[in-house]
Amino acid sequence: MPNTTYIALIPLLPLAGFLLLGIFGRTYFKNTSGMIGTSLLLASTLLSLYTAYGYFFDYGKVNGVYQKLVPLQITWLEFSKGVSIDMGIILDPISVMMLVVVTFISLMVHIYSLAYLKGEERFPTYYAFLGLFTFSMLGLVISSNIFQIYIFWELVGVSSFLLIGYYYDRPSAVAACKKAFIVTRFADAGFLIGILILSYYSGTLDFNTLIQKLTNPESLELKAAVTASFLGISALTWGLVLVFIGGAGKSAMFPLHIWLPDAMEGPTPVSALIHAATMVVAGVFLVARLFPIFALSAPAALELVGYVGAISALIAAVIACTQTDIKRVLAYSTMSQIGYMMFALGVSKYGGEDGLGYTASMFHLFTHAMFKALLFLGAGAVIHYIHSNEMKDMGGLRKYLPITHITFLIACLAIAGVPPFAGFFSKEEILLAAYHHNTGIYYLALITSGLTAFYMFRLYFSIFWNKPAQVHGEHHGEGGFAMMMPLVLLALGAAAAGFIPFGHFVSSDGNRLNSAFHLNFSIAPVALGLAGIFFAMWLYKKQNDRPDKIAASLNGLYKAAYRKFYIDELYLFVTKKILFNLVGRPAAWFDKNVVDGLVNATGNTTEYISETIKGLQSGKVQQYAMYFLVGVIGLAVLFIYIWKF
Amino acid sequence: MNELLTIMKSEWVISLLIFLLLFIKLGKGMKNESLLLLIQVLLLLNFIGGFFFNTEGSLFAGMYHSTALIILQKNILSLGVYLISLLFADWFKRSEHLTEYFILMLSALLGMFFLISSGNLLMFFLALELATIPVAAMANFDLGKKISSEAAMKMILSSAFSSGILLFGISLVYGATGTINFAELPAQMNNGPLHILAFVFLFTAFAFKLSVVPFHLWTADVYEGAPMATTSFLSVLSKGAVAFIFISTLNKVFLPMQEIWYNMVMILSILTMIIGNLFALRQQNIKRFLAFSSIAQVGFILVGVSGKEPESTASVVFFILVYLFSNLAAFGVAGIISAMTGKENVNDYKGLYQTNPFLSWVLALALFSLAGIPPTAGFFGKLFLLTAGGTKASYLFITIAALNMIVSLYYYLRVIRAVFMDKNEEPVEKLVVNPSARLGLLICGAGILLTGILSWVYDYIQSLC
Amino acid sequence: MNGSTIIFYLLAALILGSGLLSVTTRQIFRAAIYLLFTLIGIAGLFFWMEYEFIAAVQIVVYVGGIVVLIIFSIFLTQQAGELLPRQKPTRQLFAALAAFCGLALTMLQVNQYTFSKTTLEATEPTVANIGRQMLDVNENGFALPFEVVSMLLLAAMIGCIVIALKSKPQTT
Amino acid sequence: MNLSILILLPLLTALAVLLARNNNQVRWISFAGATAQFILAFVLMYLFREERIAGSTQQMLFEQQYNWFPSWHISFHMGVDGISVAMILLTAFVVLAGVLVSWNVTKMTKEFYFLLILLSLGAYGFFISLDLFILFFFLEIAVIPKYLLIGIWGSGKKEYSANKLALMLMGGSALVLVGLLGVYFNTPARSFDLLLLSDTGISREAQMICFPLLFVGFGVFTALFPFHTWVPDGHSSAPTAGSMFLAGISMKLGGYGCLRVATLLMPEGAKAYSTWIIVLSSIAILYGAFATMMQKDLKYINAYSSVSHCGFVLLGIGMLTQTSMTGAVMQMVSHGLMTALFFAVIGMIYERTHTRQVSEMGGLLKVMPFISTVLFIVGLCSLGLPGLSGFVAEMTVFVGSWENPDPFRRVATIAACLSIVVTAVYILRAIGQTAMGPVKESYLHLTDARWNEKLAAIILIFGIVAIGTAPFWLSDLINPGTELIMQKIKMVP
Amino acid sequence: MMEPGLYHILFISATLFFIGVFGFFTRRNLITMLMSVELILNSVNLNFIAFNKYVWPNRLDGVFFTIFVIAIAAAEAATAIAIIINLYRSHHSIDVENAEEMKY
Repeated sequence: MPNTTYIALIPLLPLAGFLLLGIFGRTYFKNTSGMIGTSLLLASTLLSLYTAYGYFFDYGKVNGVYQKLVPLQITWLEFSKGVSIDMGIILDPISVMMLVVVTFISLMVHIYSLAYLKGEERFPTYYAFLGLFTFSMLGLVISSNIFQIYIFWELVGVSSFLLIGYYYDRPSAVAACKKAFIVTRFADAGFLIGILILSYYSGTLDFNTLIQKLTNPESLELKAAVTASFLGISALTWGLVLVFIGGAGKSAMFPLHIWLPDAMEGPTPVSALIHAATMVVAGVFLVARLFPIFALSAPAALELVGYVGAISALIAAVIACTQTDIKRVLAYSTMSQIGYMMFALGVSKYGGEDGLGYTASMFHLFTHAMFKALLFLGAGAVIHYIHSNEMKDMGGLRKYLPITHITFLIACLAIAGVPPFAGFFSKEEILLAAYHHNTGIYYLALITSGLTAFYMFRLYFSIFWNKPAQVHGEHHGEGGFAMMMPLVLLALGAAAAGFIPFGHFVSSDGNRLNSAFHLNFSIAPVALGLAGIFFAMWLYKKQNDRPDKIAASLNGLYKAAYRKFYIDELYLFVTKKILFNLVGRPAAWFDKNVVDGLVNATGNTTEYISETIKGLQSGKVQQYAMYFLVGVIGLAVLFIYIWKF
Repeated sequence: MNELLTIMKSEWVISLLIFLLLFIKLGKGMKNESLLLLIQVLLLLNFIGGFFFNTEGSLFAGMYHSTALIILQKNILSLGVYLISLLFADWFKRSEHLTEYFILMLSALLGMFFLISSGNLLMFFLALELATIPVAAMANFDLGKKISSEAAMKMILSSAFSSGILLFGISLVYGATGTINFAELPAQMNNGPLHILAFVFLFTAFAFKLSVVPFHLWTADVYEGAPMATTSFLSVLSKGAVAFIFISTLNKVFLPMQEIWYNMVMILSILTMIIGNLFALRQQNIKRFLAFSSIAQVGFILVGVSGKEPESTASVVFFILVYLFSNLAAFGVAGIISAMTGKENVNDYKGLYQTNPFLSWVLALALFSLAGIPPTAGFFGKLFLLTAGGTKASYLFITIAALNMIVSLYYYLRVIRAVFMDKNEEPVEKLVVNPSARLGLLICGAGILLTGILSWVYDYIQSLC
Repeated sequence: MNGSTIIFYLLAALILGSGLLSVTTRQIFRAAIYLLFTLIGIAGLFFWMEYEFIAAVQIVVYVGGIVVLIIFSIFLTQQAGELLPRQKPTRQLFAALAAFCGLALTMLQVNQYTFSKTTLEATEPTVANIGRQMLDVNENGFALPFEVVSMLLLAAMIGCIVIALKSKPQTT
Repeated sequence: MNLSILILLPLLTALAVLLARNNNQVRWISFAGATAQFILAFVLMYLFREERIAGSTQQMLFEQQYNWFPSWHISFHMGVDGISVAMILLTAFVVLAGVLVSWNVTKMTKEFYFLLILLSLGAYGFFISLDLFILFFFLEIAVIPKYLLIGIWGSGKKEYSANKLALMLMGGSALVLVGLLGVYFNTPARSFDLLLLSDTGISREAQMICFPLLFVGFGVFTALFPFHTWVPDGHSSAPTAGSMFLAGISMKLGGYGCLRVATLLMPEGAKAYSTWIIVLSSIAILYGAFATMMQKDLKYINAYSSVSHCGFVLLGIGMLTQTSMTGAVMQMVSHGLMTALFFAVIGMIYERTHTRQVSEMGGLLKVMPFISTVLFIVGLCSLGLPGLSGFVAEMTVFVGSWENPDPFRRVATIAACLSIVVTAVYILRAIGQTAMGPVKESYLHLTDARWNEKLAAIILIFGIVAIGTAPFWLSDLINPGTELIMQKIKMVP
Repeated sequence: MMEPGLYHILFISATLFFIGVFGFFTRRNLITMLMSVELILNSVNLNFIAFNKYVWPNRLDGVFFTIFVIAIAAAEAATAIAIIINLYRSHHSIDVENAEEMKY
């Protein structure tokens, strides 16, 4: 293996950008910060492409199997012998793939933002945060140690928080960023405990060792982890489920998804980067990272992953059909697509053909990054033009935003699974995997896929068709080259990425996986997708009252879906009513009145006693003498009769 | 005869001073200022002289004895008198009976010297009276004030009563053992009921002088009514002298009754600390406040007393020294303020720091020392008392003592708070402190700061025990 | 029962009886007189025990000195012929109780204890013996206490002079 | 290195402050003193590492012993191990920042700085003493300055708070005192010398009595539930630097004492009572966090969160594994820096907005970007963001706690882990309502931090980030110390 | 009746002592209180002499004690009376119940 320590530069360059712009940006790089950030990231991107090339085509493969390489590892914090947080780089197909995805999308967003956020007061800060995010995300994907991943996991969370709260003076943005952070934080607590469990049983935090120890049926560690049980479930399963909770939080899986729609309060490019293409797939990535353990040692946990993914996919799709804020529609669609990836992992097995789900999941991750980023950036262009997120303010924009329109359409086709766009390929593989291993999930996925097509085209038609074209003032067109170039590049990706023979590179065990293309199998989902598209066209291509009628006829369901199945309210109830009112308030009350009260009571009692016995000191000298005599007699009696020696 | 001079040197010196003052009084030629200065110089010389030409030994067939420790104790008392002469200069200067006051004070001091040197019960009794009766007269020296006479009356009657009890006890001891010599008594004492009874009578007389609860009730009234100088004399010197003889008597004469007095001391110590603290909590008058606080301090002294020799003696002597500095400083400040403004209430001290930072700092130091806060000497004093007590005591006892320190801190802080924190529209005006009083306060302050940290002070005391 | 015994009991009765009256009578002069009787009774008891010197001192100092002092002070302070104020009955009750308990305790212990006379040779309490020892500085000498008492008397005198004789009456 | 310099330097500074002629001199003298101390602390760390690298395996380095009260076997025995060095560094950081932050105290400036420096003297002395008597001496030395700082320069119900603080701390030290005496009298050596005592050992019966006394006594300083109520009131009433010292240094005295005195000397006691410690500290962690959630005053928020965070210290100690103890020490350092910074920021905000009520602020990020950024950083540190010190410390405690397979401890650890969520809730609420949101009209004229405030913040942030990004230097420093304690504990049957 | 001896005298003295104590507790006039004190001191003298005579005739300790106690009693009485007179001057009353300005 050649010297690959330069890989460390990939995350470090954005970090440098963050520090540089964060500390000096406001004073020195007021206008140039965007360029600085972008160029640093460009370097990063090139480096990761180079790395990917090197890994996939040069040194990564040994004896036909892609290896897990650790070119760099330093001990960062040693807890005890063997248990240490190491900062390292791991190179394996998924991390390399993620490197490329993250840097590429991030680069696109950087470029796009140059125009999108031009003239903003906190422009340097924005680029600093982007740098921080990119650094964290890259650090996350190359983590060689489970604690390292947790560290970057948290960093990703915080940069997401910062970016969502970028418009800090909007109360809704503040609320959204808090919500995002707290919900993911809650999930992270699970992750943390999961890490603790896994590390305790395996005695290590290092991924390679961990996986090795917990997948080898002979190892004592695995035996211990499997035999130890709590509530009838083995410790290992608990650990993995808890880790998955962490992943589910970040990946907005049901029921921890509530933060994602709100997170759309951030600038649209940020949504594209974080809440569509990269960060939200971290959960998928995490499960993929630990996939051998899931698949080999704790199938029950993996099954849970599958069901959670499928349910999330369906629910999100249903909700997406009813939302009117275009970014929210996209957000739910993201959730739905990530659900796909999750259940794809959930239905997968380790190794060989059975590992199709794994490959498919990664493949979908890859393609999804392209078209979802594209969708968001396109939506951004629309919003940039309209200054509104609401569908009702839009319509007929295809004339004014031609490039946006085309690229958006490509993305919609891709996500709807229309061949030959990228989404088609990855989705087919997923459905295939599900079909083979869990038909229940398969049918759920099928419905979802139809719904996906429907709501995407509902979106598409509402924006670009529906109403007659309106002139929106004296407008600045589509936002120039900086905004259009990413759209075009991503559209190319969304159109063509499906043709990459993904299984050759990424598979559960590193072996080459040839994905066969089953034409017959594809008919059902494609048909369903097309049906969805046409239904959407029927409803939304022209302005009419059909949608309202349908909505009215489905009153209850529609309302429930529109209100996101009241999950937010449920959370609100739990936090406000239970945590705040039933725990926090009593705790504060208890502290103030009981604990503190006791302290004060001690003082008051002392004073009270002091007041009560003041009569002893009556000022009467005769009484003093009497006490004197009583004291004498008392002492004498005590020591003569009672306390004898 | 030479021996008589050298061994009893300190007593001779004091007697000489008394007579000198008498002559001066008869001569009637001096103004108060110069007279006071003369007295101060004489007392300083007396204190310094106390360190030289000392001979240990015993006289009058053991009736009087002197050891290095006793000499040290006497020096401590001399120092106290000297400081009092400095601190209350304002009051003295205005006094019509300056000479008489000092004659009485020196007589009382002489009584204390004899007291701690006494070798038999007769000497003990006489010296105790000599150390008490003049003080009662001294308490009345604010002649125009009713409370001063009231205080003196309470003091003389109470002490007469306690003398009666003491004498009854002595008579029983005498009857039971046939001797009044300290040297012969231990062989005769035992834990028989009559002995216990006699011992209790004796013990309570000590307790009375030390203001141990429940024999303490005279203390606060007398302290409040008496002139500040008398109060400080009473609270520091009388208490100190009695504590010195108390601990040596317990450990030498009543050694056979060790268990009994140990438990007695323990019970009374706990009572004293608690009651003293509880009463101190709600006092408004600074003298009364200091009176109760000094009662609580006695409780701590008793903790030290209850310990094993020689640690107990060393710690008690050390504590008395520290206590002398601290209490005199506190009384000194209170005395200056009282003499100049007539204000004696804690509330009057509000905002004192704004006008009189020097007095405030000295007062604060003194109170911290009394509360046992490092780095003041009081910290070491209290800690050594507790440690000495720990040589024998139970955890419970020490814990109670330690917890009482919190209560005492509370009320000391009350004064600190008034001085430093509370706002006051009309604080005590800026006072011009008499130079000698300033000197006295500085000495006290230095004593408070240095006595503890310079460990050789304690080690010296320990080496003598 | 011989004469000595009778005298003893008479003296005892005198002492205790007038002692009790002296603390209970409500006329202050009578109280002083009863006190005088008690003191004389005690002097008599000293005589009875053949401690003539002590008896003499008792009479000289107490009867001649202290009681006279007390009577003078009564003259100085007493308003014409008033009865002494009565103490609260509860106080009286508790005082009596406390005193009685003390007495009972003391007598109980004293009576339980056997005082056995020493076998050592007796020193006669003659004036000569007393005088010699009083000024002796050696074994059994009491020169030092003598000096101490003289200092005490001096101090007391000075104190009394200052307090009692010279003061401006201020009633505040 | 001669450790007495660590005490002498503040002493001299304090004296110099007393002699200074005007406020400006006072400030600069204090600043110079604090800076010198700061440098000295780093020098100490450097020399310490050099010694260790050179292979010195002694428990304590730079030992020095002067006789002091030989009759009680008390000696002025000083020495440091990694734990002490870490704590000294912490003190140096906080003191320097505290001095800077108080730059514009105008009321009785001289006294203010004098007391501050006296407080730091107490802390330095405490951390280097190897004799229990001296340890106690320095422990108590710091109480009165705290009282006066709060009482004179404080705000709100300052007298009440000052009193409460002084009395509760004295109560704690009273228990410590009894415990120390118990130790003293229960060893054949009759000594207060820490090393000697730890070598000779203490009888089991004595440990059963003295351990709780010492632990609770020191625990009061570290806000051991339910003796924590001085914390909110005391911290909230104190002036800025006072709160910084209180939370940053003073609370650490307790944790250090629990570890260095109680646990090291009485491993059997520690083992026997560890369940109780864990119960109480877990309660403190969760309960403190929940109580924080309901607070509306920024200082109360930080004060209650300190209760919660210091719970980790005690939890780490109570878990009795080496990692958890290392974590406890790291948490002390981390929390010290973080909370000092937090209070500094609150002070800066309060000085400008004249309110500490969260609900009355908003959008400060706009008018004071620097201060708000610092607020963000400290908030993120508090909720355990990786890269900042809080994360490292808490994780070490968690991992350490998890090393013990006892189910009860597992439950406690999980409870503690869950607290990080609650922490996130209250920190984000606080930040969200103060720094973010629409800016108030009346705040538009407010200014950002001045140079002294910036410097103070940067110093503390430097510490926080240094630990957060390169924790190994700290853990390397601490580990040998905790290892030794662990050896003692392991020897217990 | 028995031959009078030590115990009889001790009884007398103890009784006298507590009569004095009783008087001290109940008399409101300061001078009568002082008289009670004299009773107390006298009873002690009786004790000393009785012990000296009946138990320890070998030395004259008891006798001397008595002498000195008498002297002390004189000094004490003198001082007390001086104080009482002073109190009377400022107060116009020597009722002890009126001299309780300082309390609590």
